Amino acid sequence: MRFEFTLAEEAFRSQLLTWIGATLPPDYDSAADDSDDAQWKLTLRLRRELAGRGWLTLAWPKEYGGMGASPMTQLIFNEEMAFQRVPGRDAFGARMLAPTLMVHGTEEQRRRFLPSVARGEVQWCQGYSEPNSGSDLASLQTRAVDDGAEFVVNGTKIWTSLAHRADWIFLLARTDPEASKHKGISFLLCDMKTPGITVRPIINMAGEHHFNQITFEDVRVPKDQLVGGINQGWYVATTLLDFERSGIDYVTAARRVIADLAEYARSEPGSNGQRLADDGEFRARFALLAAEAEAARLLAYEVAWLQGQETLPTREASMSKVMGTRLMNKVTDFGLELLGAYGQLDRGSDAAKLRGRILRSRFECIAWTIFAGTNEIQKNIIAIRGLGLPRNY
Amino acid sequence: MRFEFTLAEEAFRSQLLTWIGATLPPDYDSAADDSDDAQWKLTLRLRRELAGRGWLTLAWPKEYGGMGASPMTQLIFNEEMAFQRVPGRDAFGARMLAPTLMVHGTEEQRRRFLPSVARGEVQWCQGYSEPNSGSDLASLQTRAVDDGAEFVVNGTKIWTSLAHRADWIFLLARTDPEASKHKGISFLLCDMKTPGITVRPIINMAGEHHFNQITFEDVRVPKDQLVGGINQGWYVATTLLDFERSGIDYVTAARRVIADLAEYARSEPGSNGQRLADDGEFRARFALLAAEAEAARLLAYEVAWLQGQETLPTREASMSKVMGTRLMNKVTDFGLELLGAYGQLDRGSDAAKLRGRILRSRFECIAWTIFAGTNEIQKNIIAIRGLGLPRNY
Amino acid sequence: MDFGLTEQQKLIRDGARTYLREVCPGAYVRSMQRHPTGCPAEVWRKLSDMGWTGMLVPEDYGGAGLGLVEMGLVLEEMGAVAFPGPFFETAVIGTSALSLAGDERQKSSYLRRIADGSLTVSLAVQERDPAWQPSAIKCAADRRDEDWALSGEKLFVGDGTSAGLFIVAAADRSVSQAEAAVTLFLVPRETPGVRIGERWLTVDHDHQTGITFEAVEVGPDSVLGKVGGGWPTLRRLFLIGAAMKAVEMAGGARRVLEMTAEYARKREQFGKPIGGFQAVAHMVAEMAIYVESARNIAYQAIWRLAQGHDAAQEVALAKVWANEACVRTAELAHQSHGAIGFTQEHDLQIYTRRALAGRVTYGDSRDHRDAALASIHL
Amino acid sequence: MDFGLTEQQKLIRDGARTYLREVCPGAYVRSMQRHPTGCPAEVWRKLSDMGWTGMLVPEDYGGAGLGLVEMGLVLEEMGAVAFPGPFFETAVIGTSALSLAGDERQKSSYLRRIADGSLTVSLAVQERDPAWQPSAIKCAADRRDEDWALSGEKLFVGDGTSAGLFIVAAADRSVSQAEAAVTLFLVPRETPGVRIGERWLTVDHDHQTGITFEAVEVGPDSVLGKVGGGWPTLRRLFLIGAAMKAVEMAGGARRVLEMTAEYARKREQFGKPIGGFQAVAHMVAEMAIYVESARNIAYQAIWRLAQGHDAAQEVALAKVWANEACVRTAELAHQSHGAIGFTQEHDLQIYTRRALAGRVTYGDSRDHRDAALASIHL
Repeated sequence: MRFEFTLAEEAFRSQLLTWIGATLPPDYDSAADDSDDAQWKLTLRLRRELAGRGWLTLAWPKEYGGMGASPMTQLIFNEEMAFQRVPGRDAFGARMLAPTLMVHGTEEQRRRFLPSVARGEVQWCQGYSEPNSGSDLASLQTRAVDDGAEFVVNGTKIWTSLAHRADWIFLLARTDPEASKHKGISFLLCDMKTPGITVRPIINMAGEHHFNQITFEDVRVPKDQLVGGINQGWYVATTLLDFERSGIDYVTAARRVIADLAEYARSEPGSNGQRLADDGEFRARFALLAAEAEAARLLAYEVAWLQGQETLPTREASMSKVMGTRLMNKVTDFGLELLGAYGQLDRGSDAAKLRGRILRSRFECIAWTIFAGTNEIQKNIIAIRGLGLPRNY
Repeated sequence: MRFEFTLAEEAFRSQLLTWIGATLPPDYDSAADDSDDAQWKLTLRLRRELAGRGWLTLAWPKEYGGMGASPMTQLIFNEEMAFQRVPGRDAFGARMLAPTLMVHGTEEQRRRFLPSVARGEVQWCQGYSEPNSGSDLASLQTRAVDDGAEFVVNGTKIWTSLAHRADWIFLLARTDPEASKHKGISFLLCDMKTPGITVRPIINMAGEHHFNQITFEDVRVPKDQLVGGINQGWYVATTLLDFERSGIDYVTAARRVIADLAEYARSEPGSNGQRLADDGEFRARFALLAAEAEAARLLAYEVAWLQGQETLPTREASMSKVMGTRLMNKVTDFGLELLGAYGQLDRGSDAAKLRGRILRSRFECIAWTIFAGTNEIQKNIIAIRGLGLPRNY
Repeated sequence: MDFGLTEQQKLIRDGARTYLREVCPGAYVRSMQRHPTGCPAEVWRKLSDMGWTGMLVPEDYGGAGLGLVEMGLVLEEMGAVAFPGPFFETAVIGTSALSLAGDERQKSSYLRRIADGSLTVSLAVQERDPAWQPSAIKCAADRRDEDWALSGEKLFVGDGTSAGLFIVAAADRSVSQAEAAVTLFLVPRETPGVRIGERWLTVDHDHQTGITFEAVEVGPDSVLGKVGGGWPTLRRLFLIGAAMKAVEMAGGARRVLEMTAEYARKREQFGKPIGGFQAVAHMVAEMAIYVESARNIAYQAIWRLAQGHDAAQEVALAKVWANEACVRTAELAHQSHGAIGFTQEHDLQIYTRRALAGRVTYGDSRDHRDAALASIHL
Repeated sequence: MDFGLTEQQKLIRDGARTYLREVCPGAYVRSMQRHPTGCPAEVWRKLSDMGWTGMLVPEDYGGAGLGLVEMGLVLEEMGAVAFPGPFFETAVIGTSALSLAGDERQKSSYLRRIADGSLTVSLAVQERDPAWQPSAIKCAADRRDEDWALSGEKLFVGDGTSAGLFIVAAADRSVSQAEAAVTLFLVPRETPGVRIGERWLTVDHDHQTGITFEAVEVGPDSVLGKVGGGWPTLRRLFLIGAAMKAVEMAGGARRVLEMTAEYARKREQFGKPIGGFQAVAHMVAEMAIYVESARNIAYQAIWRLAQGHDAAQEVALAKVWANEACVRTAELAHQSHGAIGFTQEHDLQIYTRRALAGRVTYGDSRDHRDAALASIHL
């Protein structure tokens, strides 16, 4: 048992923080995001810097050019980048696709796709969900028909983040419509410039463009872009899912909001000359949120620790996702209450407090309890896989 | 629209309050309950007084010797009796069995059973749940076999409140094991002194004796004690269920706890010389609970109003039950937090505050979200019967 | 107790429901987000023609002379379609302010114009410290012989970018007692020295802004009610605004419930409607409890105001509960809807935004706390 | 970060789990509710023989010289079986108090007796105002030449009806500064003037009571630590008590989760296990989140204390979260269990009672608020 980081880990954190301090523009508006073109430029610039330092591929094995860092070091990296709201990380390529290729890809696929990800030069996106296949992902209907040297893909993917900025997509498509629903799916890599692909923007409730709907009409995917064998796609896609759910990003975002709100409560006068920080109601609510945030943080640390122990922390990862995403909803909603009338002011209003960031975050995190497996799906995983309860759906 | 009571209703309330003031012993310990023999004597005495005034049968039609009062007047009666914590009402006989007999009983059954209930002389209890049939009540296994002039009953009933004090029981038993589960059940009346009945006490977590388990071994029930026809028991039992769920008792209990806690907060010094009533945290929590209590009260009023409109407020009754029972859990738990270290002291400890009543209530209401149809069952009713969602179980 | 409606009330509600559903689908709400007033002239004229803008205006001044309950029924339906524009500020608050405190000349001039649709009104009360308390009113009203000079700023002015007439709360700096210092002034938009800020970006895409008063000179005929008597009027407007906002919020929540129940019946996953999973069904049931209870408690407050009671407690309880119930309803709706619910093209988010705005309009739960606590003698 | 246990720690945990499950089924807990100490002599002897009472006692004084983490592992298992009796007060708090502040003679005399099982100890701090603050200590310590006279009362004295030695916090009335006035005294139970009240009826059926001190004369050798130096020791004991109570509570919640998951797998309604209904399955999942998170955060606090850090923030966060998580876990467990769970014969209610007791023992969430807020600079 040890509830502190090693000296090496702390040294890495310091190095990272120094770099962040030196790199992040002083006027950086952390309420901006990648839907903003200027912000996206910054993202790409920082990504290349991260790549140059090897941090984009921090946890990749050394044999693939990575730094072979432990899951805990990766967690520290993610935690600080999230807390400081630094853009530049690459979830789809470096954190999702690359480990998948290392396990399931061919040697040729690894040689072909990993280096550009490692250099931060190629943007990937993820084609999983479909309009009629959300929580029931395995019911997906996008078809990939064998046509000799190629698959011919037809269908629609939805909620695809960054599709409009992506060079490539990894997607799941049905290759055997006769098989039971989990068994007829394949995992394909596809160049977004292939003819037949149409990307339609989906604007979210914050007015931002993150998501897209992608239609595939007779899109031809060469067979050497099949990963993990025909009809093995479900297996390929899910073996690595747990590693996407450490939850540290969620809880860290929440901790940052708490920190911002605490600073606001210290500095802003409330009514009747009493600082918000001295108000009994707010003190009680802050204290409970701080405790929950600390508990959620440790849960995410535990997931990383278990990963380092070479165990698959399925149950803990789901817990961490539920706890972190819910906490973010709680703290942003609390923030709006703390801000009172000011809480209704969006980014760009001159009278807005904290640059309207709390409202932006309030909107943003509504999606978090839904994406990457709804919290209801996560609770099913905890109950069924974690505690041996029977299937309930 | 009118959010006040009529003059006649207010006059009735005044009359009732006057009677309560004159009747309730000055040293009455409202933390006591019917598991206490002395309290039970008081219950019986007050019940006879209520009967003498016609209030035990307030809502009975005049043709059955009742006062023909409206559901709203009945609600006022229940609300004041609950708020003042006056014992003496008769849920099982006067409020549940009697209306059932008025609808489904024979003329002879009414003549035989109603008068003694109206006089407050006979205690009834309710034999519905079984050890293996809780939420799935219709799966009950107690058998009643036709043996000529009698049914022979075998089986076990559980959670029977007051069975140890009851003279008679109305119960559901399976008379056709071949029929689908809702269709083979009959509604029987049975003298608790019939040979073959054994009552085993079940002590609750507060250490009180309310519940019992009853075993029936070859208990012979004359056929003229069948209500509503053979195999019609499910229909008989459920037609009146909604009327048992106005929820006013639940929310009123909660309102009383809030009132007690508010008085405590006003009178008790907190730490550092600040009254608890001046503490920002407690003020915020009190305010939200007060609002929820008012909203829950109006929901119960709405149920009574709908009953007076001759509509069946199934959905609203379930809402009222969920809201009232949950509120009582919230307020009692809040009460324990308000009491701090004193919250752990039970009735009878010399240092206990409010006679330990909050802790007693905290225990008691854990059952409320479960009994009379768990809140999950109520939510199913709201969703399925109220909003047309599909069956989910 | 009577939770029912009179025949006339049912007609009003049904009429409102029919008209609003027709005129105000989600596409209309979206297009109004970019409209300078939030309501096109032809729609506003229709509202006037139907007697809605003058619903609370006495018949003597060209109105319908109806009460707050009837207005509540319209607002509930407006909430149900998320109807945008200056109706609330003008027809509810502006009318109430003039009716409560206006002199004959003011009523005759302004109420008629509200009823005939030629005037919109806005209440300018809140400032940097947006608390609904006399001490928070710092905007100064300085006497200059017979006239007054107003100096200071107002924030959170609803429809501030479009209203024709502002009702401005200002404090006489020569009066030390905060409440007695407050006077209300009727200030037409074009009065020299009134500087209206840029339209704010708000959660509800409404038309709030800040206004600066630079020694704005107004005459004695601009005083609404008595000099130094502004606070009791404001307090009443605060109560009316809160109760009416609560019923509007409940109307929105009701629509969110309907929308979610419908989605749960239709959307299928794992081979059946998602409403057939308890996780979803129970969320919908919880929403129904919030909606029904928020609606009841709002009407209780409105009815008591309509009876002429002070009703501060009932209003406070209603607004506190609406604030809680309607935001929780929105959260549950999003969780039931999944991804589709937080897209701009889906209507759900319109209601979510509006619930968050409603929570802090005419008092957040802290502004109403003391009055709510008075109901339990705290 | 390391969430794992050393081999020795695993042995301790497994040993504790095995022994406690065997000795302490629900029936044992129930029978101890009527026992005068909550722990029969033979069981106490066994705890001593196994080295548990002396686990924190340095080897020089006959103990095992182990640390707080190891003790935490035992307490977690004690929580998991709801083990009653004076172990916590004696082996955790009493031992820590003596180790922290005792002089050689006191340690030698009392720590040895704790280790060998011949002494139980109880901390007497709280009074009418049970806040954990120096100003709440009104029990007076008046100098009489070399000696002291203690006058006042103590409430919420854990194991007050049975402990052999009380550690009493008293304030020198001649010292105006509240913190500097506090001195700790070691007062054997049989000291003249010590009047021990009737055993209280408490939610956890434990052995609390109130104690009155009527001019109790104690000598200078009774002073634990420095005169006027009691508060820093008390504060440390408060932190140790809170962290250890948090892990004990987490252990109880863990057992409640296991119990509920098992019930949900086995109990059938509507033809299938109730755990196959999402309403129940998701309640169980929520419980699992509470349990895992409460456990982690408790061990963080304990580990930091064990390292010698002040750890006030970590302890406060742990206790605040334990208070919330463990009571919510109990509520969810009851809702999942249905009627059977609130019968006296079912074990669930034992844990529910204990969670409610734990929530106010060694600080409720208000007592820990300021320290918790310090973690976010508030």
